[in-house]
Amino acid sequence: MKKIINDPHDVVPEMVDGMTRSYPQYIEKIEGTEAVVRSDKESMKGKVGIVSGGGSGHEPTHAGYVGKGMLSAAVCGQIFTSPTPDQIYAAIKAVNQGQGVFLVVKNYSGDVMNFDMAKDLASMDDIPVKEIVVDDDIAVENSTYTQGRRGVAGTIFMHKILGAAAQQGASLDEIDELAHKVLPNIKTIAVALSAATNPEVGKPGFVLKEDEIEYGVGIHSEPGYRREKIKPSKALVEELVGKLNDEMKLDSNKKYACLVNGMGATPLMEQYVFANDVLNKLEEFNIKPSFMKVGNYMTSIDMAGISLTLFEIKDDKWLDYLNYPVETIGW
Amino acid sequence: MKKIINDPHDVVPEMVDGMTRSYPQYIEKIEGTEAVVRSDKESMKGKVGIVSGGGSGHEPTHAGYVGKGMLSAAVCGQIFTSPTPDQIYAAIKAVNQGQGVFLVVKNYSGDVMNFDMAKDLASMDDIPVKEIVVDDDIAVENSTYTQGRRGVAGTIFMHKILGAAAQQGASLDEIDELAHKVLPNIKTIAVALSAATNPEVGKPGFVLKEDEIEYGVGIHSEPGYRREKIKPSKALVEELVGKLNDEMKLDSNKKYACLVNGMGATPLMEQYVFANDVLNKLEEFNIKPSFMKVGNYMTSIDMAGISLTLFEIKDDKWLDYLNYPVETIGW
Amino acid sequence: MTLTVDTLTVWMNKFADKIETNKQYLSDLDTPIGDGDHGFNMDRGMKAVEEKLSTKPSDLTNGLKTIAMALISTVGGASGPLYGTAFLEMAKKSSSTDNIGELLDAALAGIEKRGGAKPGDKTMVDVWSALVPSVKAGNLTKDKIRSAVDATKDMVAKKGRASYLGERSKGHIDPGSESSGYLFETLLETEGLL
Amino acid sequence: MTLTVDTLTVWMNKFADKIETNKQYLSDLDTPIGDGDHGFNMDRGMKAVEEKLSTKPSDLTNGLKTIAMALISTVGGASGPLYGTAFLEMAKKSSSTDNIGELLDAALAGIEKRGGAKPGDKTMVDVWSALVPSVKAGNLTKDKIRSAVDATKDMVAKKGRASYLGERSKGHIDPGSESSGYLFETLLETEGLL
Ligand SMILES: Nc1ncnc2c1ncn2[C@@H]1O[C@H](COP(=O)(O)OP(=O)(O)O)[C@@H](O)[C@H]1O
Ligand SMILES: Nc1ncnc2c1ncn2[C@@H]1O[C@H](COP(=O)(O)OP(=O)(O)O)[C@@H](O)[C@H]1O
Ligand SMILES: [Mg+2]
Ligand SMILES: [Mg+2]
Ligand SMILES: [Mg+2]
Ligand SMILES: [Mg+2]
Repeated sequence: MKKIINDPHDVVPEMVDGMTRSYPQYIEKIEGTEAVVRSDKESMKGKVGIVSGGGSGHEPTHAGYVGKGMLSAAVCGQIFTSPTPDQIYAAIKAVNQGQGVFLVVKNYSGDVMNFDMAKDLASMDDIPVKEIVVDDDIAVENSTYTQGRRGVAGTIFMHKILGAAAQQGASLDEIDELAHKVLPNIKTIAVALSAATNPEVGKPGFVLKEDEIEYGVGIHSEPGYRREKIKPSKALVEELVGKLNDEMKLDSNKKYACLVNGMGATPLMEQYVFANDVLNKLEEFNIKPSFMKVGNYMTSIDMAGISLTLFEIKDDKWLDYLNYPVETIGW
Repeated sequence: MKKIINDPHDVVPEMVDGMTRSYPQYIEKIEGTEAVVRSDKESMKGKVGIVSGGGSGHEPTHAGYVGKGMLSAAVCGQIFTSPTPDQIYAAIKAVNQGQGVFLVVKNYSGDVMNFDMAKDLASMDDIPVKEIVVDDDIAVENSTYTQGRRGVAGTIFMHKILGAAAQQGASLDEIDELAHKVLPNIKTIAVALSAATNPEVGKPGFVLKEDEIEYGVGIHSEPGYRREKIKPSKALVEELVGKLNDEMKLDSNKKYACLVNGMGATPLMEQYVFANDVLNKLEEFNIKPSFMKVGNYMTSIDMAGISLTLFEIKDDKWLDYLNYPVETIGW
Repeated sequence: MTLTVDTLTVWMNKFADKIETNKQYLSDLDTPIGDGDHGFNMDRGMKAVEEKLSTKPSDLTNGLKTIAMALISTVGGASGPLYGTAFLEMAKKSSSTDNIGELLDAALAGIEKRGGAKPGDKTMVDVWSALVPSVKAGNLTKDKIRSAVDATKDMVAKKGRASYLGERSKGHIDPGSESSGYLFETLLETEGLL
Repeated sequence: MTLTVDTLTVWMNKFADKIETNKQYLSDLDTPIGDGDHGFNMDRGMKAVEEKLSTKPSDLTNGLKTIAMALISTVGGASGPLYGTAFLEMAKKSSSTDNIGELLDAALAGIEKRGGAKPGDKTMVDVWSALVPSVKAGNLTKDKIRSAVDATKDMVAKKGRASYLGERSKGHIDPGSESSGYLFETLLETEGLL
């Protein structure tokens, strides 16, 4: 493991300090926590607070999306480990303006349980809290009997939309309704060329051969659904768009937002080549995305790979929310 | 070599298509070239055009900085290879509004010669063209008898400042004067953990041992000035800030902008840890940067490593230029 | 069968030691079917527990609450709220009883409620639900613990990170079950408790 | 000693073949002291030259101009403008002479002007400045070419990417000198030219 860090145990606090000190115009640390809150307090006045968070290692997620028009606060857990309820609760208190607080949680047992406990703490303080559990990763079979699907890169669309709605004055109930309407339309699938190395673990989550890739991996190096030999970008797109189409039934009469997301060690060069192939493939469906982003938005430390998110925009207002201006590090 | 690409020879055109098609609101391709120009033509009216470019592989540089308030056009050469004069000339023509065109060139013989030839072509068309050759990399000894220093990450400060000045109506002569005043104040130094693999070459530019790093590498895997065992981030900062201080004589009475730049495969997590150590080290000099950026701004394909740029802000107007709003993919 | 603040402290210190010794192993168990951090998570938590307990809580309820809060606020992940809830429920229950069996009953109920897992889902619930009755019956043994833990090996995970693997989660011991096994082993090793 | 559009075409096709055969070697030479692309750059350019020449330019001046434009617009990097300028200057000169020596003189002057390098700076100028006089004197040989190229090995680079290495550029043949060597070798191999 060769990394630009100090003591592996200090990565999270040092990283959070690095972020807040480099961008004091957007974020600041909540005293005694590894959570960050908007510096622009004025922008939160009278608005519902939007709080997200999760394990660290997905930078710029989540702290990079805190700022006017997007998240109110983000809670940074240990690497690949859900933050604890006390920290989430501190973030809820820091953003609450009497309008209530909405939590954006990714569907991992740890996150769900810790955010739930924080919600319990908040309810003891009479702070109204609602939440959405994002589960956009279609690599995993869905089932009500199991944990269900993971929350991955599509989560940033949720952050963006709810952040814009809250900034424009939506109530807690309206945000809750919006979140639940949006959720089933966001779908993501990934392909990895190499796994992430958690600095505290010191070795990669799995090892692929020099010519091997794996479809369907998660953002914590959770194994995917198939390994095979590396293929050209076009063929990867064929597989991933195929999976999304199976799930969403792509339709030229519908509108879509598209996110090509680098996992941390994949250069933009490759992401743009891949994006070009995605656009070609979507053209075969007579689809031209109404909104598109390409870059490192929900990373997995130093994993090499890409995820592809499609989001069916059922309501033009959602598109306005996506285009609404924000003041953040990472969007 | 495991990369998400198709034919290695097609990387540049496919990448440029991926960029322009993903972000049509900012950039479009100049017909018959691999150069891109602002989509917002209105924003260029009556202004001096700012054109940059160079070899590809440094994404989001250069095309990612094309847009209102920053570059007018960017010319994308083959990977790590200067673009050709005809393409540069096409970009000059595409942005010329009768106010002349200013070229931002990085100091490599190839870039300098190709941009010079393009200037010759433009002068035959009576388009006034001036240029700045950026040479911010202090890893290389300076000398008038040799090629001199390389242009690296600090170049994006030049893009930003000149772009803001041009957008606000500065004349070609004013931009030329500004560029030459700014240039000697931008200094950069890098450290690499691994070299870039040019997809057309298929193997890395150099190979470091599992526990080795190299100081002073260039953005095309040009060798640096020293190899040694990997050290904690704090120690790397000690070395790099030390070099910059030798060169610039850091002074608490002066203002600085700071850029922590990831080389392509280094996760933001590490960049923020490093940035935190940079801020600590600068604090020892009683310096708090007036402007700071952390992220992948001038990459070297999939190199792992970081460069650190300090820019002494001699004139408060320069800070305004840095903060001036832009509409680009990458800033 | 009575838990006191002193036996609780001895138990927890033993558990902390066992976790520290086996943290790499627990994380290794968490690698093929999870994210490879269970040992580090538990070790971080139990170090915090040890530190807090060193300030000698006044009574059993305070001791259990201290443990719960330390786990909840330092472990994170899935195991943090689960172990945390377990001790929190024991703390609540301790106002009416100091019987270890009854306390563990409350703990198990808390874990089941918090995580929604049932026996057979390949989680720590499998170990707890197999062993709490043995504690109550006064016949907990090392062998029973081992087989409760090993039983998770052939299960298909339905909850937690391992569930994303579906059928492929088979053939691996559940890391949270292994660490729970340590909790029961150290309970057994704590003199004057069972 | 007279260059015609036909001998020019033969020469260029031979040069293109030689570049193609050795493109990896040229890029390998460019790796320790450059950026590892010289062979690919030249190959891309000479493929374009071959293609353009296949449309049979009408006369020598057009032929040289075609080559220059093909190189300038496809090679990029440092070698593109340098080789391009060389042929552009030959094209200009060809309106007054078709003597290969005089043409190469003009080419060398163009390279020196474009790149600002002098003999001893470890660039293609070293090969050109050593061999153009031999062409003019009618005594160019393979050996002379080889030793002109090899002479760059112990030089310290003052121009181009290799210059960033300072003293460490010693001990490596300059890639642009090697490719220039091929240009002179194929000139020698072109029947009826020298
Ligand atoms: N819903 C659940 N109910 C009960 N136990 C669970 C549940 N989810 C996970 N676990 C337990 O937690 C363990 C994983 O803990 P840990 O690795 O620390 O957290 P994370 O999965 O967040 O990284 C699993 O081995 C399993 O025993
Ligand atoms: N200023 C210069 N004058 C003459 N020749 C030069 C100069 N700069 C570079 N060269 C030649 O160009 C060669 C490198 O070409 P190439 O690798 O294609 O370009 P780049 O260095 O841009 O990658 C060097 O080996 C050297 O012979
Ligand atoms: Mg975890
Ligand atoms: Mg090159
Ligand atoms: Mg885990
Ligand atoms: Mg080269």
